[in-house]
Amino acid sequence: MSSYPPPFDHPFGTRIDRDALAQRLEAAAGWEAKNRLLVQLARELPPLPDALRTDEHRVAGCESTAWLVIGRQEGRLLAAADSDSRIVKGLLALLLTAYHGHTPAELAGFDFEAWLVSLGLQRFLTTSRGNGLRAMSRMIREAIAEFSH
Amino acid sequence: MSSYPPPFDHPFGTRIDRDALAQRLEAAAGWEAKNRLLVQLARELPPLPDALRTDEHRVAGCESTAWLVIGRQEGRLLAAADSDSRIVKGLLALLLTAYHGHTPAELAGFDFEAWLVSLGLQRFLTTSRGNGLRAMSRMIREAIAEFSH
Amino acid sequence: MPMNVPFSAARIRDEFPVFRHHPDLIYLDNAATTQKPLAVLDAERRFYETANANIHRAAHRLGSAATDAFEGARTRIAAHLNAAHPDEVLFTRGTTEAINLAAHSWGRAHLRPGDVILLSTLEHHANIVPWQLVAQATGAIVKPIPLDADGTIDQRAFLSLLTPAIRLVGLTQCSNATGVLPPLAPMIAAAKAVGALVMIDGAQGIAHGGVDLQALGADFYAFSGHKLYGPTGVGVLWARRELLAKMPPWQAGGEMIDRVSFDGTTFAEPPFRFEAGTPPIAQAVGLAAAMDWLAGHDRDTLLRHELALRERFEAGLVQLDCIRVLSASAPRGPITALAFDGLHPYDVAQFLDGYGVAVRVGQHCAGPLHQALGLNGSLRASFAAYNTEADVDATLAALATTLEQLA
Amino acid sequence: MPMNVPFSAARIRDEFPVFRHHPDLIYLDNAATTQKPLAVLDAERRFYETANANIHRAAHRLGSAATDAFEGARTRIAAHLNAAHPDEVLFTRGTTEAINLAAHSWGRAHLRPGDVILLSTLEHHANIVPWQLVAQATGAIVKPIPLDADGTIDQRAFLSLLTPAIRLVGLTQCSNATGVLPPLAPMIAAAKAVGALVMIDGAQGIAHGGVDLQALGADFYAFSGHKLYGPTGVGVLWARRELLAKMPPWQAGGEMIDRVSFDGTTFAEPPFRFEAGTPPIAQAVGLAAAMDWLAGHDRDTLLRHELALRERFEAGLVQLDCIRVLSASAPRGPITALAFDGLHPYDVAQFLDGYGVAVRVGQHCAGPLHQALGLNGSLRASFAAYNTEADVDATLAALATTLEQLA
Ligand SMILES: Cc1ncc(COP(=O)(O)O)c(C=O)c1O
Ligand SMILES: Cc1ncc(COP(=O)(O)O)c(C=O)c1O
Repeated sequence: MSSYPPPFDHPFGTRIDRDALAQRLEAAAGWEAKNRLLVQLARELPPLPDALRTDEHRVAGCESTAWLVIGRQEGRLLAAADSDSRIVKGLLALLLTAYHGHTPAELAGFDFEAWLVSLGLQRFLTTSRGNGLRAMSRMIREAIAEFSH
Repeated sequence: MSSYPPPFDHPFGTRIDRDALAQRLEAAAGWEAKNRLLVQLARELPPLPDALRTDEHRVAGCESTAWLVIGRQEGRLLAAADSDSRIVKGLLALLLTAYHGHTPAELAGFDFEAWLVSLGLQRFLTTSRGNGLRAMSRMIREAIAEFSH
Repeated sequence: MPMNVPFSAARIRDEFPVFRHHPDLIYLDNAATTQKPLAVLDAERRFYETANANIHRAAHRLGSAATDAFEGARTRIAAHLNAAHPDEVLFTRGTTEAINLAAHSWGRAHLRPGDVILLSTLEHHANIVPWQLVAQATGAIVKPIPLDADGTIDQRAFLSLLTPAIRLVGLTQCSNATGVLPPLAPMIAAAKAVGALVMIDGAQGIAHGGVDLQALGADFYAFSGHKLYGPTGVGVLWARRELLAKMPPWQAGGEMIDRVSFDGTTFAEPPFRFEAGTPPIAQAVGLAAAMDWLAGHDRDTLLRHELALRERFEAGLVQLDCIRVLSASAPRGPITALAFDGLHPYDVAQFLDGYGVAVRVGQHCAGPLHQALGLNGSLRASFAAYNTEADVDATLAALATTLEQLA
Repeated sequence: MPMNVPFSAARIRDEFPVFRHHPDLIYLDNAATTQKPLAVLDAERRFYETANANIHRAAHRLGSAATDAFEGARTRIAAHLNAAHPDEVLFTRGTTEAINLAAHSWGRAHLRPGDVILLSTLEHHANIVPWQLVAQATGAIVKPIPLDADGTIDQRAFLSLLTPAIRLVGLTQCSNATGVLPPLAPMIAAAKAVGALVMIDGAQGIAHGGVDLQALGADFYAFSGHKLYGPTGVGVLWARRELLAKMPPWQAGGEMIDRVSFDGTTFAEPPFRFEAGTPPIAQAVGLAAAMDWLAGHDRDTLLRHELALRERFEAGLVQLDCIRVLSASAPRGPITALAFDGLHPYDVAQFLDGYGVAVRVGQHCAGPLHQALGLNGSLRASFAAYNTEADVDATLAALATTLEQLA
């Protein structure tokens, strides 16, 4: 696990929180607006340094390629991510918002998939082989479970 | 190929002809009557001698076991048959009626399967693996084709 | 969810459109295939009309709907089976392909010369021939477990055959030919005690009472949709996750692959590793609907009803001559197999068909069982939830007339 | 039977109930799976409601009706394919299982170490990985036929690879990823001249123009029902009778057997030898209905319509920036594959989906082709008979907006 800062320097989960994102998503009525917002979020997420775009951090099974880096500092989970798809990168911004910078206690009882559903984004959770988002949220939960011990 | 008489001594195709059988079948309205008539025909067909109930004459693929012996005398096809099922044996009596004792010339253009259909017995022709009746009528036609050369 | 309304076979029958087209049909060939309730036909049609797309990796909403329908079917089926995880449910064409998959994948990877596969003499050909072929390919040996005089599995012989060389024991949950129910619990325990895996052929058993896979303790379980009020073209192989993880792929193609190149190919995780190509999507949805439909009834009540029909039928047979019920006093599912003195079962079935009663005759793909019983074939009446007492009584009457006609 | 009424895609679209439920759907994912016309849905349903029984050896009229429906489907499908005999048509789950059947049965019986299997780089994984597995098992070698710069098969390389060591050549009738149509006639002739067998993957080709098997001259032909307006869960492997006669069984179980005992088992003749267990009965009936439905239209007219849609689409693309049509000038079926400069196809597809346009992105199970083209993936629009000019125009408009959004 890498340490903070870089690559964990991004606004999602710290300067931008779940409520803020939920508001923006709710304001985005319809698919076009939602897609546009995801692209916008992707712009706000800085690229992962090339040194971290390695097979080790690559998440298999995505329609696009995605990378996920997980770290820990002072009891908080740290996460950074990237994708070559902007929509996927926007979804990763949601994932980071949910988890990055949070303590296991803060995350107790939080269900990322349910949150996405409540935001009207269940479409991206479609049960599918190696579904990127599900797989990545599972990886984060496993990391949390690990350092809670 | 064996010679005549025995086992080719039976009434079907000689003393009982197609027209006679067609009349009896047409008189048999409904399935029960048809089944009964087939059982009656089976009674009229003498059993094949044990010496001929051999694997050589056995027709594979029937729901029941059937035997078919094919011979030839003075340009006429001879056939005898038996089955451990009475219904099948009754159907074999129809087969014998159609072919036994006839010359290739008499049989030119005759279609056994179409005849069965016209008698309302298509049910016994159901396309099925190793369908007994179809297979046996094919064997007879092949024998006829052979000795027409 | 058992319902509070009292059970009525007639009401169940009303849910099956085939009886609208054939109101007088007495269908007692349920072990061959069952009829389909409206709920199943509608579920499949609804899938085609509202959610039809190819599944997995679809970048459009119809594809998501199809994927959710298909994977949702897997999840619901796993729940109905009480499997530990949906990933343990592999979709196949039916029982036969399920057993072939286990034999080809597990068998070819794990069987060595001299290993023994023990199969009961009750088995359907589907649980015999795939093992014979894999034995030929690997040098393993197939041994039959003999039967007792009453056509049940000889338990002493079974125990004496159990050695550490046994790698797999194949058992039917319910004989499709005679209905005999082997004592699975002790047999599975004994097989596991010598380290063997156990394949249960659930093709018949699952339709009558169902199965609880976690309680059963077997390693493989196979069944067909079409014998369970579901569509043709779909079935399930269940196996424990740990076992599937060690099994190589069998069929190959799309969906089961991680990465393909001409230099080498890597394979996906189960269940996808075992589902090459486009699966029977609409049929999986139909099978889940069939199991949902069954779960909407009290399974115990259905089974009691089916067994009561069998009892009624066999009680009525006592009035008739020259008929013998096979394995009459053995524990059996709702299946009656008959042998006749001096009559060919085919002739009996033809007359019954004339009276509108559909039964099946022959060896029912259980050649070794019939050889053991010294029979060329038998006549089988098999009961389902939609059969009624009137069906039974009409069949008995038809049988009595038939015997007269054939006397 | 070509009809005398002029062709109307809108009228065809009306025959597809899915568009009643999704009136605004622009479905351009036809190469993944097609929608189903009412005629197909009704044929399957009618089978279940009026003739549902297990097939072969049934001693009752419903069983005869089911057998006639199933074998009648085989006969009609054989006629639509212009096969020499219905027995040459084997029912499988789909293209993938069909090719696996050929690879396992023919391949394992006939391939020797050093034998070569030649596969075009256009092939879908279904026509690659089964051969890789059988090569592993037999010591045979799989070699790719390389592509020209435009993504078509390099014919000079092909001819130079043809040696007497080649036992089988695998070719797609139409690339599912780019639509490229290989010149099958000369390639098949050249392959046969060195004594190789030829497997044609007809999964895409059959939906666009069909096939005349006796004219084609190949040895194996595979396709799926669900890509041909038919049900999921059914497909066909066709092979010449003489070839099938020399092939051992692959899957084993009921129906494919002559006689089973624990001392040895003998197998039935083709096609039954290759159809173990209960086949996809209702689905075979549905597939025959789909081919009957197609035959009710003039196939040439349908193909011309589909190609005209592709032309219209590609002509419209010229107005848009940073889009490249793959294999643009090669002979192609009604499939357009796109690559984008600086845009991820997935993002484009997501926006299109937002506008109601269903396309597919990824490698389309054609990994080696994408590797050869130097692409991670592409976006595919594939056209079917029910697509309209309005679909194309709306897609072009949606694409223009998408590019603005993603700029
Ligand atoms: C006990 C048993 N096993 C296996 C099978 C084979 O099932 P399917 O033909 O659906 O593959 C059957 C059905 O005939 C059966 O009754
Ligand atoms: C060219 C080609 N071959 C094979 C297949 C596999 O077909 P199925 O998934 O129906 O088995 C497909 C479909 O994806 C295809 O397009």
